[in-house]
Amino acid sequence: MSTLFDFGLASSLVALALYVGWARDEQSSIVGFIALGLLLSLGWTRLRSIDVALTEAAIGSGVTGLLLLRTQTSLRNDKPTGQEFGVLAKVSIGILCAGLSAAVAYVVLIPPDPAPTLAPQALGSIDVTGLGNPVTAVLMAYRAIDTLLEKVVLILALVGVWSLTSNSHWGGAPAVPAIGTPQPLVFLGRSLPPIGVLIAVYLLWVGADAPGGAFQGGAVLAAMWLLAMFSGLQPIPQTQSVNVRLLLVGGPVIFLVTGFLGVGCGAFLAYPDGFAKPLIIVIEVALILSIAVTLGMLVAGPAKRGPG
Amino acid sequence: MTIAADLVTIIAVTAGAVFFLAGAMGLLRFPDTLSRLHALSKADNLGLGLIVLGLLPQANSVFAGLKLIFIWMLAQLSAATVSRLIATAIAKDTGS
Amino acid sequence: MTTPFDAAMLLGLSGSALIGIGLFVIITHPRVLRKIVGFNLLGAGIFLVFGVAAKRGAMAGLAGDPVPQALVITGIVVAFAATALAIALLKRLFELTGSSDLAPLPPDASSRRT
Amino acid sequence: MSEFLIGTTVVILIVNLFSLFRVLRADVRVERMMAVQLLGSGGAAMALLLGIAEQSEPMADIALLLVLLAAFSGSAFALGLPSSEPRASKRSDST
Amino acid sequence: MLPQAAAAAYIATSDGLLLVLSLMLPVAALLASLLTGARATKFLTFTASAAALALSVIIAVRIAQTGEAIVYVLGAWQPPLGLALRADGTAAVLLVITSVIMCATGLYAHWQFDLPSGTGDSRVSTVFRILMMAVWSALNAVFIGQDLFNLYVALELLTFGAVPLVCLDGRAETVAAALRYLMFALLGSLLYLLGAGLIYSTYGTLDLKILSGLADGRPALSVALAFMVAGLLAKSALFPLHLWLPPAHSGAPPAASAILSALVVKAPFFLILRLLFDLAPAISSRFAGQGLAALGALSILFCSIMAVRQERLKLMVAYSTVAQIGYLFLMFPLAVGTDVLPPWHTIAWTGGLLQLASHALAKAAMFLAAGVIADVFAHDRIRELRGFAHVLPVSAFAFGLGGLSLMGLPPSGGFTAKCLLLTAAIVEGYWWIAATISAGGVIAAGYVFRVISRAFSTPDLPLIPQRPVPRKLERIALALALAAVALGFLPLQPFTYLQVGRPSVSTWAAP
Repeated sequence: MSTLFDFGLASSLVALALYVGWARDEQSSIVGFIALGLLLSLGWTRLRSIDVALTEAAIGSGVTGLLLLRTQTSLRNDKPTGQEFGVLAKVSIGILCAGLSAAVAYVVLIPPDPAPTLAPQALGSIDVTGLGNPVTAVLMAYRAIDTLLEKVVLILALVGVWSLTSNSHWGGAPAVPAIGTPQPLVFLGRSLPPIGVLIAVYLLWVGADAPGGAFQGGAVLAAMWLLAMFSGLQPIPQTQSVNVRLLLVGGPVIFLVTGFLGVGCGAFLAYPDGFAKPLIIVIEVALILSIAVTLGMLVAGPAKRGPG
Repeated sequence: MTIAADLVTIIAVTAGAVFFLAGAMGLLRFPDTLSRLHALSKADNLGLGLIVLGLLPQANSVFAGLKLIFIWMLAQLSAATVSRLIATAIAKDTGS
Repeated sequence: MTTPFDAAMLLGLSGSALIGIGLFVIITHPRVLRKIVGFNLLGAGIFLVFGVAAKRGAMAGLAGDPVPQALVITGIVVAFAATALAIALLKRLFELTGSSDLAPLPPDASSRRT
Repeated sequence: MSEFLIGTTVVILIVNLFSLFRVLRADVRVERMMAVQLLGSGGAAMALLLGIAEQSEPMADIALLLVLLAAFSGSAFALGLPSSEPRASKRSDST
Repeated sequence: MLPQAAAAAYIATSDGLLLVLSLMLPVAALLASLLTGARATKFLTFTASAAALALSVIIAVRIAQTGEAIVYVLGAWQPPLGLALRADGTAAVLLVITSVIMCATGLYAHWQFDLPSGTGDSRVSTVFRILMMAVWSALNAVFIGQDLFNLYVALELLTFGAVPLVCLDGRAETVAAALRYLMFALLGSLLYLLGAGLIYSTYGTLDLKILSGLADGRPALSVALAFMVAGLLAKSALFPLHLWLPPAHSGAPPAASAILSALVVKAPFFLILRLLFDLAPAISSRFAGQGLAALGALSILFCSIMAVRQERLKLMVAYSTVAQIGYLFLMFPLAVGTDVLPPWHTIAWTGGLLQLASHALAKAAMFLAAGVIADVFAHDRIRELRGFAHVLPVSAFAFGLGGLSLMGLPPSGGFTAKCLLLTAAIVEGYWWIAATISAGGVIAAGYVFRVISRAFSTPDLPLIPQRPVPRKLERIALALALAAVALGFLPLQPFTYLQVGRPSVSTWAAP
């Protein structure tokens, strides 16, 4: 029975992907993509990766979907002027892509036996971290440097987005589609964020021992903040605002400082014995705020008004 | 006791699935957007509600049960608002 | 685990398909916005490949290998950052030129310009 | 019991997919956003059923997020609808 | 088959923290810059640059002293679960080159922002400084990273630092160039990530050292490496994936162009080098090496000719970058080594890395000189630059000295590098590679002399500078060009420093 479900899910993912690629207008394609994200999230639960399923729902579908939809409505042009390929070129590119798919499928279908895994090692060392969720242990301890650098990548993307403004607007605030906010949206903008914040805090809190964590919680927080901003209930802050900058940088700075404190007790990014869990929670709290602000400001875009 | 609970689950979950099916039928049969929207959102929400009801006896803890109810309430809230949002949009579309 | 069609294999196959579809959209679609969606399809397919490794690595009482799961979480966040940057560039291009597409670039187009 | 719950999940999946493609192919743009609403509640139902069937409690969190983000995407869509913003401003201009 | 069986543990060296510092110092500077204003950013960038330069020199000296690679295990978590950093002789050379060019271009940008004509605006200067720090950290991470996924994050950091540099001036053309660049770079990163995923699902580890012990002739490994190399090729702009590079590199501000052309495109090349020589099965490596060299040869011929045809100076220099990158790829079939000779003992290995270093210095010098020329005359149309050397003798001289390396004329690092590659090609019987190297040099002479002969000719109407001549900026270009020339005084033989930390002749097990 569950094989039937997996089969249905897997084939509908492919069908939706084809729809997303070939839909006539951009909006349908993006709506299809959001739907694909929701289904993909279910797919991740079938792979027993609840943490990823939560991330996919929150970031892969939710915040990305909002970003794409917002862009689509602001672009709105008639005829594509980009490069069009002839039928013959398309067919050969199609054959190439199908070949690449087949190569990937070949490797996926013939796994080594037994399948390699780091699960025993990850579990074997987890007591040192005091955590119960091995995925959080990988993100915050074993491979902490990746998480730290990834946070820098996010901030850097934001600097890149912010740089795409005129000199006179540098440091100013992004624009909101303020005109004509429908009444029901104001209601939703008022009632949903408190619930969302609650859910985000819950995700962060359980993240140490159960699926969840700073990234999922941060994405939910960002989504709620964006909702409040777009329904006109919250002003969009200036990009030079000290509060924004502090929250933005706070997560990685605390991460970095903790990392260097670790040098005293063994190595960079090592946690002192017995203090691993509290330290990780402190970092995660700073990270969730930092991620929420970064994701929110990434969607809000570059400054459209001068600072003041 | 468990048999009674299982029976409640089976009946309610089946009913929920039927409502999902009914929503899809409505989507096919109704001629205009507004009534399709109506059929879909009502049926979906009742479907989800019945499934939540059916799963309640299977919940392991009070917290898990509360979470189920909370999910349904959240779905109610969002369905109601989003339907109204879409309905206003349709009104605007056809009104001008 | 031993059934020929387990979740890992089926979703791994759709992951492979998503990779091909995403690549095709990125290369051939004339619209930049659709190309950006294509990048997200490609990314989703790649993440599923990691997911298969996670599922197959279930061992020692864990439902899956946590390492690839963590990698995918990092990957999803990075993919979002990339999407946001691409979209910001696209919007800026639209503001400046009124076009949201990249005109085809013949190999020596730049040399003809003076 | 768990076979029954998974069976129901399969039914809901099929029904939802059916509606999904029907909605996506609609001519009226607004209808397309129903697709997300649809998968929000349908996906939540599926996640809950699977969670109980397989004794996996965190599945309820997935359902929670699906519902929350369906609402979120729905409002994002409503904000960007071609009719809402420019027409509203046009009306206020003319009066 | 499980990775722990092969746990050839990393043994951290006492000076390993230097590697962490070289990675995190620029990051700390960029985070602090975000919190403070433009003036503090200026100060932070200055301090961090000086410190990072010192760090890279210390690392290089330490490796020379001990004769061993520097190793650090992050968080004391041993791979495969954790991550390690490792700098051998080859990596140390790249670290030093990077910091030299970063400091020079940083100083150039610093002075240029202060010019009356310069973009002293806080948007351009602040963003440039932050991005420069990010690129620096990312390059260091690429050179010393030991984990394929960590390297992916480093590559993305590099992309996100490099792309906004392209469109700092905000013109529509440069925004389009940046967008196109981002598309290629993202495609490259994703293909690389796909390969990493396939490797993890086959071997259960992403650590390069452990993998090199496990790697066998499985087709899965070849498929994975093919994806990774293809992705990295898009990022390093090898023909025919080079289309994005000329508009992107020529439209950026001069200091940014210098960083992009001299350093950023070298990072993916370095990764290909490590993948093919440390990981790939011998047969696929040999096969791929031939293919890469063929593409490299096409790059050299096609883009050198394109460079000759360009009418704008910066575009010409940008096309020459693609051609010069082609030379790097010639080293793959030449440096395979033999049963008794590891690749890093061959003259082709030294030649390739010397080409990398001398091109980096020469190209940075040429972009900086071209920046001064374009600034002083307010355009960079080669046809109308007749006699510019009379106004800007130092820039013309720097441009010419840089050109020596591109053409492969003595005395220059480019000459030594191309001479080593040419010798290797002849010794190993690759006549087509030898012919390409010679032809590439002749065409490069064509485009360099086209500029230089105009520069020193007497114009009908004397060129009038539109702005005061920034002498300080010219001197930086000259210093870099002289450094490229100085590399030419290295002896024509395998450079033993590049072998430090790699398997020696006795432990080398030929594949």
